Amino acid sequence: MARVVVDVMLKSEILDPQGEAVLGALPRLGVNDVTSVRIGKRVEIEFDDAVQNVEEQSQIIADKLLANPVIENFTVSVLDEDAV
Amino acid sequence: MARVVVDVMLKSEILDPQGEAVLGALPRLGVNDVTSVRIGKRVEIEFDDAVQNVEEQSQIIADKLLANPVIENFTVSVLDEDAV
Amino acid sequence: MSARIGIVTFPGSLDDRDAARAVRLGGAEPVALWHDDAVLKSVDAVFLPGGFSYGDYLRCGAIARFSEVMGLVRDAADRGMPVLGVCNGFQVLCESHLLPGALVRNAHLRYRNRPARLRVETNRTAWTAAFAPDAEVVLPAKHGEGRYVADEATLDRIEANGQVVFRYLDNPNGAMRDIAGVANEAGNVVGLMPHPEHAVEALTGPSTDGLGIVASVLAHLSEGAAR
Amino acid sequence: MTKQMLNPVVDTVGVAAATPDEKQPHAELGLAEDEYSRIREILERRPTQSELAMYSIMWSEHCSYKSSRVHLRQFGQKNPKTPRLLAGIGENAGVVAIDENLAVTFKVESHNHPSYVEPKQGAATGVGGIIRDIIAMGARPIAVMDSLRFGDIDHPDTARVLPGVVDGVGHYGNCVGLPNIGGETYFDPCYQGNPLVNALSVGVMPRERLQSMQASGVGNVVILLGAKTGRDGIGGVSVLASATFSEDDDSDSRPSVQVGDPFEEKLLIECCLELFDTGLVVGVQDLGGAGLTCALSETAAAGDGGMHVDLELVPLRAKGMEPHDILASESQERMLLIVDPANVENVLARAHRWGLLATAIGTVTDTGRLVIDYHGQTVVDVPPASLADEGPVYNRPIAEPNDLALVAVDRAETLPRPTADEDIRRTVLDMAASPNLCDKSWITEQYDSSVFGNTVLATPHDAGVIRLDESTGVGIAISLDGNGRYARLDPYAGAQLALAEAYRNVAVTGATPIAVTDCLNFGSPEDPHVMWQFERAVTGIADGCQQLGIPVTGGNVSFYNQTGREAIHPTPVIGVLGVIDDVARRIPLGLGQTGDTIAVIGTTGEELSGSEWAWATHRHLGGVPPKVDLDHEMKLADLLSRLAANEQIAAAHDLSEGGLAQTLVEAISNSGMGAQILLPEGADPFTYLFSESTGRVLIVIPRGQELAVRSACEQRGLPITPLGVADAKTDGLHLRDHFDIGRAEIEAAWKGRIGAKLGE
Ligand SMILES: Nc1ncnc2c1ncn2[C@@H]1O[C@H](COP(=O)(O)OP(=O)(O)O)[C@@H](O)[C@H]1O
Ligand SMILES: [Mg+2]
Repeated sequence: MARVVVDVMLKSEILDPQGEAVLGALPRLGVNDVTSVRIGKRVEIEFDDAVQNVEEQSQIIADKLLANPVIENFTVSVLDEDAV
Repeated sequence: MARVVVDVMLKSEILDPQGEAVLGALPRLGVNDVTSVRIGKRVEIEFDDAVQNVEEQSQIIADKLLANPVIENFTVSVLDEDAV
Repeated sequence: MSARIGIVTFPGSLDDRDAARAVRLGGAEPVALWHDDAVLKSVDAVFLPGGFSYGDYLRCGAIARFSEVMGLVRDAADRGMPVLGVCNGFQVLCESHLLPGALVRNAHLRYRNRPARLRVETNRTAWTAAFAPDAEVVLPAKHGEGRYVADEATLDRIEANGQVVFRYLDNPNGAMRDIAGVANEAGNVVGLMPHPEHAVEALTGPSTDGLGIVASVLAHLSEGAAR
Repeated sequence: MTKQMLNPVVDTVGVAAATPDEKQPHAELGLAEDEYSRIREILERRPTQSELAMYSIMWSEHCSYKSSRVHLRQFGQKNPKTPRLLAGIGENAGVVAIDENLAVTFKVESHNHPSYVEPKQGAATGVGGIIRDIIAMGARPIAVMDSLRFGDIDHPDTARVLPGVVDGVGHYGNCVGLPNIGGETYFDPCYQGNPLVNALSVGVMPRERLQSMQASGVGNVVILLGAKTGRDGIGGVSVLASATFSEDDDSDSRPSVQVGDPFEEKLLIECCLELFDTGLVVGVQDLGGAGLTCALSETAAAGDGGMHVDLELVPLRAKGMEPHDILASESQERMLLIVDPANVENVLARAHRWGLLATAIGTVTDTGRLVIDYHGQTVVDVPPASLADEGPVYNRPIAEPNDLALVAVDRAETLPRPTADEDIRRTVLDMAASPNLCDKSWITEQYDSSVFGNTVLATPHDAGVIRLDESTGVGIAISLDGNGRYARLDPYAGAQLALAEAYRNVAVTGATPIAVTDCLNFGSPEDPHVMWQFERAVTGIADGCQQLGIPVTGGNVSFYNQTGREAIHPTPVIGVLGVIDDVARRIPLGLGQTGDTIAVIGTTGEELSGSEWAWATHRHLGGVPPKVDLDHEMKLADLLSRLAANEQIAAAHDLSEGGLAQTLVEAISNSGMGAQILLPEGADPFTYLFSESTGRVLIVIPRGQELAVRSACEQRGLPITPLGVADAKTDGLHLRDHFDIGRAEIEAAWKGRIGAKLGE
C-alpha cells in the first residue's frame, strides 16, 4: 500500500490568523520562547497497491484540490512502504 | 533557530468528513485508486535560538493545546537546524 | 433577592449581551465576568455564552480553556455551582474536561443555521429542572463545529448515568446518538449546542423555550437555598 | 511588479531631487504620462519610489473615482435636503438620524475581483472592509447583507466560486458576530468571469458619538491600531482591483490576496467603541483599500493639513518590507486613530486590554505637508490634498450602444407562451425551480441571523428588520436590490427599477424609507458604451431619489468588471434604509390566518421583457423593461406604513421577479397556509401570473378589516384587487377554474435546488 503525505501551508507572506492565535496563547501555558507558529493541513492519502504513478497523481490531487495556489504552497512526500 | 513540526491527526475511530469529501471528489479529477484520505493539522513552531528544552516544551504545547486527546493523536518532530 | 448569574466575556464572545438579556427576561440578575479577571463576583451560577472565543482557531474552545476565569469556574463547578455552556461555551467546557466528549466539524462540513427541535432527556440537572419530562423545545442551532463525539464506552456511560440532557429530533450535524447537550455526573454543569438565549422573545426567536433554562436554574438555586 | 521598483538604497526626497532623470515605472503602476507629469509639477521634482506608489494608488480608478466623479456629482446636486442627514457622501459611510437619540450609518461596497481569485478570502475581506467603514463613523455594526452574482449555475467554475464566496461571507460575519439579515443571489452567464460580491453593513450609535476622520490639533498623536502590516495585497488597489483580467491570465502574475482575521476585527469593534465612548479619540479612519497611504493622506487632508510619520515604527509581519510596501500594504483589520498626547497612554492601555497592538507612528503638524520618514530619512514629502482630493478627473467619452434600437424591438411579449392550464401549471413549477427564483436557504443557512437578539425579520422576508432600542421598540428595515437584465435593456430605467424595488421591499415591512446607498458594478470605463450605461444609471438613481425625497448617502463604484471585451450587464445595486417606530408592528411574510383576504395592490400590465420568465424559459433578453412609477411607490409605502401602524394587515409580500406566481409560491412555502385564488374576470391567466409590472404588493387582510383597507387604498388612488382567501385546509395553491398545486409539489420544485446543482 502506497502512502503519501501532502502538507499544505499558507504562503509565508499570507497572514495566518490561526497560527497567530496559538502564538498569543502560549504564554498562558508558561511557554515564552516561541517566535512563530504557522498552521496548515496535513493530508494522508492511501493508494491501492496496484497503482504505479503515485507521485504524479498526488501532485495532481494537491494542486487541483488540496491547495489554492493563490495563497498556499504544498509539498508531497511519498512514504516508504516499510515506513507504514 | 530551532524548528519543530507537530502533526495532529484525528484518531482513526473518529469520522473525518473532510477527508471523506476529498476522497469523494477524486474521481472527478480522474483519480480512482485512492483508498483513504485523512486530513489533520500540521503546526510549524519556531523557537528562540537560546532555548534548551525544545523537545520537552513542544510536547507540552502539543499535549495541552494543539491536540485534544479525546479525539486526536499527535507526533512531534524536532527538525535539524541545518534542515531549515 | 434575585439570583446572580455570571456571564463570561472572552475575547471573541458574541452572545454575551444576548445571554444577559435572557437572564434578565428570565428573572435573574446578569453579572458581567471578564475572561482575565480572577474574581467570580459572588455569582450563584455561570453562563458561558456562544461566540468564537479567541477566534476559535485551532479547535473551538481550545484556547479559552486557559483563561484566568476558567480556573475559577472549574473550582466553583467542583463545589457544585451551576455552570451552563452554550455553543462555544459548550465547546469550552468539553475542552476544559468539565464535560465528557468533544465537538467537531459538522458531518456536512458547513455552518448551518436552523431552528432545532430537541427533546429534554432529563430534568435532573441544574439547568433543566423546570422542564416537564420528555418536553420538546425549539431553539436556534447555528454552528459549524457542533457534532458531538465520544468513544462508545463514554457514550454508554453517559447514557446510563442520565448525562445526556438534550437530544436532536432532526440531527443537524451528525452528532453521535443525536446528542445536543450533556451534563457532568453531578448534573450542575451542562453544555448544549443550540441557543436558548436566542429563544426568549416571540418577536425575535422561533420560540420562548429558552426561558425554561433560566427558570430551571432559579428553581435549582432556590431549592438549594431551602435545603 | 513592485520588484522592479526595489532599489538597494532607499529612494529619499534628497535622492529624488538629485537624480531628476532616473527612469520610473509609472506606466507599469497604471499612471498615464500626463498624470506622471502632474505629479512632477506638484512636487517640483520627480517623486520618490514611495511617493510614486502612493500617487499610483490614490489616483487609481478605485480610489480617485476619476471616471465616475463627474457623474456622481449629480447625487449632491439632486439630493433632497433632509434634517435627518448627519453625514453624507464623502464620509466613510452616510449617517442618518433615527430619533432624538439614535443615528444609523450604512453602506454597500464591492469586492468583486478578489472574490473571483480567492472566493472565500475575497468575500470575507469584503465584509471585513465594509464593517470598518461603519466603525469609523462611530457606530456599532449591527448587521450585514450581501448581494451576489455568479455565472451560470451549471458552469463548473460556479461550483468553485459560489461555495467559497458564501463560506467567506458567512465565516467573517458569523465570527465577528453580526446577523446577516438579507441580500440577493442571481445567476447569469455575463458574470461568469466577473462574479459580483457586494457587501452592506449597518451600524447604530448615539447621535453625539459621530466620529470624524480629521487629523486635527497640532501635536496630536497618530496611532495605528490592530493587525501587523504584511505583504498582503500590495498593489491590490492599482493592479488587482482595477485591472481587467486578460483571457490568458496565469495565477503566478496575480498579486497576492489578503486573508482576513474576523477575530481581530471583533476586538477592533469593541476596543474602538470603548475609545469613542470615553472620548479618547479626536479622529478615526479605517484602513481598507490602499492601506496606510489612503488613511494617512485622507486624515491629513481633512484635518489641519500636516502630518509627520516615522514609518519604521509600523509593526511589521513580514521581513524585508520597503517603505513603499508598508505604505501600500492592504493588511486587514487596522484602524488609524488621532489622539491627544495626554490620552495616548490610556488609549494604548485599553488596546492592550483587548489584546490589540497599538503604536504611535506620527503626529499632526501645521506644515501643510504629509512627511514620512523611514529611519530618519525622508521618503515622502507631499501636500496631502494632492493625493486625497486632487486626483485626476476624466470626462470619458460616452456613446449610446449601437444595438439599442434592435434590442428594444426584440420584445419578450411576442415570445410563444403557454395557454393550456396544464402548461401554465408546469410553468409555475419550472419557474419556482429556476436558479434565480428558487429557495436560497442553502446559502442563507450558512449565515447567523439571530446573534444580538434584535433580528425581527431576516431572510426570506422582503427586507431585514432590526430592533435598535428595546425600550422604545424603534427599528430599521433594509433591502438590497438590483436587476442587471433590466439595466442592460435600459440603464436609466433599470437603476430606477432597482431603487423602486428596494424602496418597496422596505415599505412592505411597514417601515418608512429614509435613505439610499448604492454600489455601481460596470464594465470598463474606457469603453464609451459602458460609460453611457454608467451615466444613465447614475442619472436614474439621482432623479429617482429626488422624486422619492430620500438622499443617496454614500456608495461605491466598481469598474472593469469585464473579461476581454465582454462587460457584465450594468448592475447598479441599491440599498434602501427605512425606519419603523415600533418593530412589534412590522408586517411579516406569509398568509396570515384562515379566512384572511388575499389581495393585490397595483396594476398588472403585459410586461414580460427582461422578465424571469423570458430568461428562464427562452433565454431571451430584449425589449423594454417594466415601467416605473415612483409617485405610485410613494403612495404604496405610505399606505403600508399606515396599515402596519393600525394593525390592519396580517402579511405582505412584494411582487417582483417571477410575478404573482412566484409571490404565491413563496408565501405558501414560508407559511403553513394554503391559498384559494380566483383571478379577476377577463384576466389572461398567463399574463396575470408572470408579468413583472412594478408597484405591486400582495397583502393579506385580517377578517373585519377589508373595508378599512379598501377605503385607505381609494383615498390614495391605489387600485386594489381581491384575489381570494388564506386557508389552512387548502393544500398549497388552488387556482379556481384552472388548476391546483399541492404544497409538496410546490416545495419539491422550489426547495433544495442550489445544493443539488452543487452536488450536495
Ligand atoms: N455610487 C456612489 N454613490 C454615492 N456615493 C458614492 C458612490 N461611490 C462612492 N461614493 C462616495 O464616495 C466616497 C469615497 O468612496 P470610497 O472610496 O468607497 O470610500 P472609502 O474610502 O470609505 O472606501 C464615499 O463617501 C462614498 O460613499
Ligand atoms: Mg472608508
